Amino acid sequence: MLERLIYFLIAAATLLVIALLHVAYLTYAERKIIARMQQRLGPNRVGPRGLLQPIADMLKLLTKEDLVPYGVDRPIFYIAPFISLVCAGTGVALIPLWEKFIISNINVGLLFILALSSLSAYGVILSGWGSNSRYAFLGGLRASAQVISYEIAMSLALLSVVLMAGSLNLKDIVNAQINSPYKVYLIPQIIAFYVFIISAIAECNRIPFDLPEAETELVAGYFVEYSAMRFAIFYLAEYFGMVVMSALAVTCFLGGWIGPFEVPYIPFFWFLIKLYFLLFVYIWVRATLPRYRYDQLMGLGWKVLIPLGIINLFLTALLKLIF
Amino acid sequence: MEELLNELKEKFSSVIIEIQKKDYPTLICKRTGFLDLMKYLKDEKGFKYLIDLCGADYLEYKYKNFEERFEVVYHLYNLDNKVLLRLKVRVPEKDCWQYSVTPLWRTANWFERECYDMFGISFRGHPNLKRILMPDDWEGHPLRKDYPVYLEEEQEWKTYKEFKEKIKEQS
Amino acid sequence: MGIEKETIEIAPGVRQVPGTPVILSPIDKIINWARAGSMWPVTFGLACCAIEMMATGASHFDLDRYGIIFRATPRQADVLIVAGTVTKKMAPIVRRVYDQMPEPKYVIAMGSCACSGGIFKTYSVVQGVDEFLPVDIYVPGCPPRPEALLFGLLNLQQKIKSEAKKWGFWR
Amino acid sequence: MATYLEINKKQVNEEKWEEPFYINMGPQHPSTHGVLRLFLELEGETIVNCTPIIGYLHRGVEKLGEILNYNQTIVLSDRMDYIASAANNTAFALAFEKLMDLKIPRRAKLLRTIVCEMARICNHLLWLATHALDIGAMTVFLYCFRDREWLLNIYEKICGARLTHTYVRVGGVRQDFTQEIIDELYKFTEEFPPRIYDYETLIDVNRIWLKRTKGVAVVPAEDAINLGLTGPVLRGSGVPYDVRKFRPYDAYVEVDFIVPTGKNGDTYDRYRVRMEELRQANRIIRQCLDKLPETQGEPVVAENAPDLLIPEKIKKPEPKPVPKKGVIFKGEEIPVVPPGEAFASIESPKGELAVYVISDGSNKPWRLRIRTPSFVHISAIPYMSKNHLIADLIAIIGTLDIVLGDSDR
Repeated sequence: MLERLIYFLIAAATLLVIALLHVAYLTYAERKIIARMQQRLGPNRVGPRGLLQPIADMLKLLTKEDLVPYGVDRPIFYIAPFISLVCAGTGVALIPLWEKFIISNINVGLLFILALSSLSAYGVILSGWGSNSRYAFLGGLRASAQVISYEIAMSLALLSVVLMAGSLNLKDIVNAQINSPYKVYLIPQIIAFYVFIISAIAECNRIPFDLPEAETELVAGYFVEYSAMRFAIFYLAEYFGMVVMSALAVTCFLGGWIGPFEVPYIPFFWFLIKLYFLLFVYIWVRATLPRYRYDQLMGLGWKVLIPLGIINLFLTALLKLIF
Repeated sequence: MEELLNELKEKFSSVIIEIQKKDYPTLICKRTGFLDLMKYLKDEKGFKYLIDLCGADYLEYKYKNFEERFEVVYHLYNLDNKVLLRLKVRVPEKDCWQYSVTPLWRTANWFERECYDMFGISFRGHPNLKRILMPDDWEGHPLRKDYPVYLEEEQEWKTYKEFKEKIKEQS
Repeated sequence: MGIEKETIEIAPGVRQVPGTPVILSPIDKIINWARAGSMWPVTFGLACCAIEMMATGASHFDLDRYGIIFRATPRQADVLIVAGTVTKKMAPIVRRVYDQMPEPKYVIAMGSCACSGGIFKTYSVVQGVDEFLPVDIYVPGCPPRPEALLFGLLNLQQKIKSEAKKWGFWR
Repeated sequence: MATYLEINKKQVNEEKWEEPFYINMGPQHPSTHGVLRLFLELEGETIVNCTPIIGYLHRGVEKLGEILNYNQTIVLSDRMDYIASAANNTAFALAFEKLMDLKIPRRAKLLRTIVCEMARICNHLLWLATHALDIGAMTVFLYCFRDREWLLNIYEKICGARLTHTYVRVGGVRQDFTQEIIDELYKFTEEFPPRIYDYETLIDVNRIWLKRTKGVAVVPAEDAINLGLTGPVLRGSGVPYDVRKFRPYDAYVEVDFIVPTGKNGDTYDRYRVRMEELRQANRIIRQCLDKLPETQGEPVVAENAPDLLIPEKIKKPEPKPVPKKGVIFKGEEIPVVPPGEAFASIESPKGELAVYVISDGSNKPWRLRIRTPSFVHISAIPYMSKNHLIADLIAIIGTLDIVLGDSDR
């Protein structure tokens, strides 16, 4: 019993550190890649090639004054960033990085991740409510509407995968993919993948769906009043969300840890490669696209993505019946 | 051009005091009946575009040949036959007002507010005659000739004075 | 002290244990390094200098190299670049933005107008933002070239690196 | 049920539970292009009422112009519309020249035209950059700044300053172009059109961009004229009013260019008009450059241009005391500048920039009035933003291309 506990603690700590490093260096990668796309250099003065940039940012934000503006709803204001971070971060524990490495292999893994991602929206909404700022309030409102509508599309997309695999367990889903004739569910579920990726971008509040924080409209949206550490936590939560969503996409559509050939000693090589590619797509999209308007965003969600998801679900069910 | 001026002179002989020909034809008008002239110019003669509306202060101007202190200058433009017309209305200091042309040209709204802000000429019939460039509690009208260019310590705007004192206390 | 004998100084105040990657340094140094390495100015353009500020952030000069990115809200910013003329109407707002920033905060007065009022010695212009803000770096010029602003920011980095005991979670 | 709801709503209204949502945008806001403040009354995200509040950058240029002499006043004009200062310089210089009745050499006219069109390109590039950034496309911003940097470098070679170049003077320009500048400009005009195409491919085929701009803030032609909108905003509504064609100044009579107009008067049309203007400006520069060798060796300043900078050196015209009827001629003072008034307007990149100057004979203007396009354009925001969303308001501010230094003076 104790051994098991220690094993879990060590594994969880390792995963947490690795995930945090990933998240921190994701910000660095984002700045660097976007800079390259925009004919700039990106951070290169703090540490060799700017590699210490995220650490400097974090350290600075941790040692800054923690401002609490006048008139905020204190308990909500304090707790909101942590809700976001915890909900976004917990998802990592459920992702099967490798056949034999998964912190918590539960039978309703997919459902749990979906639940967490909707819960993390509460952090956003509460921060918008508690900040006593109208920009933050508008941001929170937008976030709630956005999360509700895109959650449905995402669930529908994942439901087709569940239908194919016949399980909600993420490990089982990967195994089902390996055993299926297609090897990855990307091929039969291309529509679902498309719907999922778009909804995932919307769930993470990234451009072109970054309405809750729209910098040029709402200044900084829901975290407009947050400073120092609490802002850093929101920042982390956003990038954590990106990592978890990409990992989920890798698990459900791209076949998890399998690859064309096995790389010795690095069992999660293929998983990471796929993950990095999807993260790169996030950054790529950010550098390319303008932002949607609020009503157009809702229109896209309800008029395009949800019908597509439903049609795909029926098609999948039909295929399942025939074969 | 000549025809237009002659026609105007005939039709509005009670309004137009003088017609000058400088770089552009200039009509010097009286306040009474001025709105009718403007309405006629806009609706009948096609002067649909008000380029500019501004005030001018002639306090102690060397070449002045009239009594009034202020002048409100309008520049009208006809987009169809490319005619630019300048109208001037003289406003005395004691009775410092002029009719608003905002109902005719919406662009005049802010021009008139600015004119009020800078010269203190009030416009009758303006929907929202408030200061525009200067703060609401500013004293005086900056573009008048008797207003200093730089405010010394004692002439300072009092809100700013209070603000500075507050900052001094804090630090 | 024993530390001084057994270690070598690789940078002022930073010591290394020979033969190992172990570096000893006061925590002040590390925090100052982090602060100097990620100065986030608030997006606050006032006048002409704002254009040059934008140009400094754009491809050619690229402030991102130094870890400087513009934040839209003062709550998340460290540096206030007062880029342009500050009028008396604007002064309380500039101060408010400054007050909203969390400590430690720094001010750069960019351009002649922000430094001293520049050519605008008129009734409505504040003659230098130091009337109501504690300015750390003055960058003169009308407007200063992007290189000048970069130089100012680098000087500010030097200033931050020389600070001591300006941190703590309980402040 | 319905009645119950109605009654309930009424009660709520009486108790002021359902109050409108007010939001204060600016003066510190990333997309108000300076220190514009907008006071919004919202219903959900829809704008019911929008009140622009300006004056946060009022520096008293008009007042300051009254204590500086004519040449010094041009320096002030740089700081008004700081994105396209050459155009401002030209407007001031034109008004003063009209007042003093100066004849400008042809070479100076050509040089002015080149500088003005360069200013137009600079301005439109900055406009495209910020407009795209406001709508959310951040890469366009940096691409535009890259090209703008090139132009600014050329400006630097011409007059030594990047933004505030007092290159255009009363009676001509400061100095002649060197061959190096002409070569560089040729190179620029050669390489610029493909780059415009690059920008268009970045955003023009983007469906989100089209959705965000088409049908947003439609201004019919009639209303646009009544609101006093000028420049690309007016032309986007289909009115081909361009001062360069209607009241030509400088060398615009000689060059061949098209005035692009839109159809629907929405944000997209204005964007298209500006993109086309970039091409036309490039064309005009090219044509003027081709004409430059014809005027090689000509002076670039008018012969009788008064040197007003140093009072002792004032070139006094022949004393011809011919007092006009009714004009009181005081003492022996000889007017440096003929007393009177002059009005000149140019097509600045943002719209019509008009300068109205009254002289009292001294070397300083008696009254200097500047009609700036941004001032008028801001006054149109309440009209344009009615019943639009907040996100559209950002697009509207962007599409009007306002500069607060220009509007507040």
